Amino acid sequence: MSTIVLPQDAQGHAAPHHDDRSFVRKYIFSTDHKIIGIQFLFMSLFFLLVGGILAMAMRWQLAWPSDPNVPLPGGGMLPETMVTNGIMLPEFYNSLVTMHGTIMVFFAIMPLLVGVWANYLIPLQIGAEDMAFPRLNMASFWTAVPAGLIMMSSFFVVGGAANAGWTGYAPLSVNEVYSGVKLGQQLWALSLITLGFSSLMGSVNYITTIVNMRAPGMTYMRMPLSTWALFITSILILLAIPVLTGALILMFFDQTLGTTFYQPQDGGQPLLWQHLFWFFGHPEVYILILPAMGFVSDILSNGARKPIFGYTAMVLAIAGIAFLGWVVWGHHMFMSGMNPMLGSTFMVTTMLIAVPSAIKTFNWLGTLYRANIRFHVPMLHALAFVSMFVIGGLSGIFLANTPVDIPLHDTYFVVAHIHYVLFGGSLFAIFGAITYWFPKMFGRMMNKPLGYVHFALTFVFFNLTFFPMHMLGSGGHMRRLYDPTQYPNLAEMQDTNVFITISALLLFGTQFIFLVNFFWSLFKGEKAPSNPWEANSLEWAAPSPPPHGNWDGVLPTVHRGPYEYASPETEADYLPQTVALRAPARTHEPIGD
Amino acid sequence: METHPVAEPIGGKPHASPNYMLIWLFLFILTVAEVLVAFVSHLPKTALILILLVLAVWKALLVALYYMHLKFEPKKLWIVAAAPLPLVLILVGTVLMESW
Amino acid sequence: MSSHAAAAHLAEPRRMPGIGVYNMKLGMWVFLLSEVMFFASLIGAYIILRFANPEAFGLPGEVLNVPLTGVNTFILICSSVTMVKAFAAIENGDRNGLKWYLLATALLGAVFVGIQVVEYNVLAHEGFVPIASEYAAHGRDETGPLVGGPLYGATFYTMTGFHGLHVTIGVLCLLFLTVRAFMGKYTQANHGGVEIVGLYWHFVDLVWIILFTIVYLI
Amino acid sequence: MDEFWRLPDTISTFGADIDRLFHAIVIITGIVFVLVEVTLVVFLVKYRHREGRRSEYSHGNTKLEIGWTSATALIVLILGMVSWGLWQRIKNPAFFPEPGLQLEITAKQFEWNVKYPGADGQLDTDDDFTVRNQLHVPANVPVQIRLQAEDVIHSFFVPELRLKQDAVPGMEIPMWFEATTAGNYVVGCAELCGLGHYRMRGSMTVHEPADFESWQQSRIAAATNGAGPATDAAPAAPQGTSVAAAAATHAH
Repeated sequence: MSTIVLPQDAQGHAAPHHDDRSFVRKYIFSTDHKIIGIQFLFMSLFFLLVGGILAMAMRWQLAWPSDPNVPLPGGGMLPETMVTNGIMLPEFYNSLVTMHGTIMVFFAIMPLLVGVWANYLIPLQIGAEDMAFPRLNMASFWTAVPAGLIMMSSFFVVGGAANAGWTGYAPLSVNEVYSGVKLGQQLWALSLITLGFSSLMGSVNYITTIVNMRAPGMTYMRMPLSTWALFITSILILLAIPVLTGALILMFFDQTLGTTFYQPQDGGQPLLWQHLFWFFGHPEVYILILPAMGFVSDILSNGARKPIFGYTAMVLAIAGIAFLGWVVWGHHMFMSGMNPMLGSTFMVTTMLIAVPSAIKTFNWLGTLYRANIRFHVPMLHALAFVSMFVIGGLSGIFLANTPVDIPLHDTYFVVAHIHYVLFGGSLFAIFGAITYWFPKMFGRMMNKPLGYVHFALTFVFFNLTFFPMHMLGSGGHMRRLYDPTQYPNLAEMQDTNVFITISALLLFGTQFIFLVNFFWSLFKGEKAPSNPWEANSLEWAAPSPPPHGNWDGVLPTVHRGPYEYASPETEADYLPQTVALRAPARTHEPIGD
Repeated sequence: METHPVAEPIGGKPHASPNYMLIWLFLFILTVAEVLVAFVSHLPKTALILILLVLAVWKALLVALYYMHLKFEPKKLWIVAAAPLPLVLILVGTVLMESW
Repeated sequence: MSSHAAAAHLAEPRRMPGIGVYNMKLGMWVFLLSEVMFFASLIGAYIILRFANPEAFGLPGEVLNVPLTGVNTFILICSSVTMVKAFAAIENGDRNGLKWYLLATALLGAVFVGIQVVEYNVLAHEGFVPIASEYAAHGRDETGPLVGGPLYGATFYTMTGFHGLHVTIGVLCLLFLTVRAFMGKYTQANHGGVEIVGLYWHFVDLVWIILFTIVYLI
Repeated sequence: MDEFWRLPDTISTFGADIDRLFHAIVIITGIVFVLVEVTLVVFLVKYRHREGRRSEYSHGNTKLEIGWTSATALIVLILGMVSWGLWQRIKNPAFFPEPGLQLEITAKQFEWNVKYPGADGQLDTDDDFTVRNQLHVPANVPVQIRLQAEDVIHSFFVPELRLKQDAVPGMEIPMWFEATTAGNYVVGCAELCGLGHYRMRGSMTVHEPADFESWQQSRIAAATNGAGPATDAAPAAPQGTSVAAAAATHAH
């Protein structure tokens, strides 16, 4: 199969690297970037499951609103303040809406993309033995955990969890007179402030590591796009999160001290919260998609056995999206009463994002042109990402266009759009990434048939769930409605809501195939070789799983870019970055950046 | 725990040592000037604000360039240090536009 | 501040040159960028609120004690110069100078925080509080009409308070450095910690320069 | 196409322009969508793995990239330019038409209070009267509304008007529309505003101008007859507190 023998292969089969750390230091308070990445993986998969359960409860209510004949399954176990006689209360529904969004965005997708993969991949892909600040890295994970616990605990306090939406618009979110929730809303703010510290520690680490700790020969333009995307995402996190922290602190003061930053009494400004939140929030949206684009580029090039099309353009497009992300936040506020001239300006900047997004999409297609495509499971997820991201991106053009946004804003069209980007985009990329790097992480392959079944069913049910939401939205179905049948014009579309709910339940059920596959493969999967996908980037030069320190004391030397598939220089259809073709290659390599 | 693969010794390359006391004197004079501008002069409000902001930015630059040694750092670090400034301008600029 | 053990066995082959400063220093700079954004969000909030309600804010010196704060500003600038002197001392191998300059910096920082506490105390007694329902500031002569509104108090305490928190953290770091300096931990060849904390300290000074102008003088 | 998108028939003057833009975007994005997905599928089939095949060794094509980048930029910029004027016409008070009727809507949890000018046709005078959850307007007359909120953010939404506007406490936001077709429509709240958000529903009745006149007269008469403040609960509104709230509706 391969004519290339990796220098590290020999080491991988050598006597295992002696590791005398205690169990606690090795697996719990570990400073090893790989263990921290895996810790983040388990944490965020747990929250993904929680967020999914909340979504199912919401969908149940939307399909059969307050119908005593179709009580919420398991509703009997919940206290009277949430579900009474099988009927969900509106305040609990609002909590579900809020917590589903918050948990998915901050505790599932964001750590799944950044916490897991930035930690796991960056040092491996740039050829470092660990992060620049391993202890800070550990602190980052152990700050995220209490943040999650605080968030979860809010379900069990008096008044229930936060219920002002994941966007927490003031004054609803700051004054319990209006929302009926005091402590839950405070815990929400506190949890996100705490999580901000975790993200901040992470991104300082990632940036420093990438800038200062690249292996010899690893110039910036030889970094895999995953690392590039994670690098730029880290910069976004670094600069966006403090703004959210500032906004949340003002909110917390409003909630606890009786200040009026966001309340109109005494001159506070509800729109101030929106400006600060979305100034953070739009870069946040790109934090949730850029790493996914990076993983997909890596997987796509590998599956296509062809160099990525337009590497430089891909890097520039990531940077372009990241920069534009700072100047478009107003498109979340077109209907907010913001100055209409600002609205027009934000429309133009927002539509410009179509340009780098189109570059990426066309380049992915270009990568497939005249390729030799292997449909392994990660590749299928990556392809699903491309096709679903196109839908999410195109529906974004409707919402970016100010006049068309008037009827669509705050309707299910927005819900459809965000889920096409965050589920169809980010989550497919995450499934792709997990199945792609699982062998490296755990030294075992995931089960293929289960992987194919999970992919196919997820793809089908995902589209059945979220595509009809576009039509609900253009039909005038508002978001966050506890009982749509209260509106005669929406009651007509109730059968669509039922259809969506059934599809969503099937989609949720399908995910258990993935869970079973994950845990079964963890213990029983076939042993993985160091480079099961015949890939080029550095992580595949390390043993599976890589030992503590990754490289057994010898940093790899990089000779070329990460996408040299089908290179004429070799017989095999791949050419790893570490392989020296012409001896002595080391001294001839350019070292400058 | 961090490693120091780069040529630079810990604590920075030897560099020209600026006259720190002179910078201090400048900062002191500028502070006095600010208070005088704010309380003694009778300039129109807009001019006053502009002058005060210029003086403040001047002082901030002195601190960043000399006390934080930015003047003696590699140019790449300048890029890092300047990264958030456009964003700050965008945020504050939009907020001003919205307020007017 | 650092162990070279991990680096030692990875010495060959050498890494890419990177940005040309060591990790801790780059890390501190990167962290300071996020601090810039944090204070920018508070200042942005202040601008929105002030433009929306000009009448809710007092004139310079009407409520706030500018002479006292001017002195405090001077103290913080002095602490910056002692900090940089400490760094210059150890750069030249003067470990004795390092100790005393660090101690002086920590003390000046503590005095700054102390004066701020006194200032808060006096202001609170004058009715200048962040809590909307209890705001009753009548300005410095205490006989005039009510000056400004609750937002004045709330933004003032938030901005200066978070700066004060940063100074306090800085003083703690400086005390830690001072103890280590007296233990002789820093040498001409190894004094990264002094430079890192110095960067933080100067940044805190820099933020104060901006805040002093925006909050007290404009 | 409207069947597919379930867009309700529009009844406002600018609604048709929004729909035109909507359809234009549907067509543009539809073409892009079909092109991309078909290309993707064709490539997947055509270039699937075969023994002995080798991918083309290519790192890209700069000309092609410049081409599609500038094409995309051109399309979105044109789209932006086309939409600029329409948006300003709908939302910028500087371009509002001379109003034939001025109203004030105050949103609060969970109702819309509509203030009508009395006999003098002027708002903010003693003869103003307020009706709860019922918006009555004449057809073919530009209506200008001051939108405000008492407690939290609400969002005024009538799908048929293609009009949505947040009501923000502490702000007074102007909006306008001109309805063209008489009939009954639903006013919804589009911004999560608390536990009763889902039932913050009002009705909008577009009258022929003459009918509106007589409706207004009957209201004014009711108010001056000393029957107390002119209030009205929305018919069959399922609010639990509707009776008490209706009684408390203020006559300013």
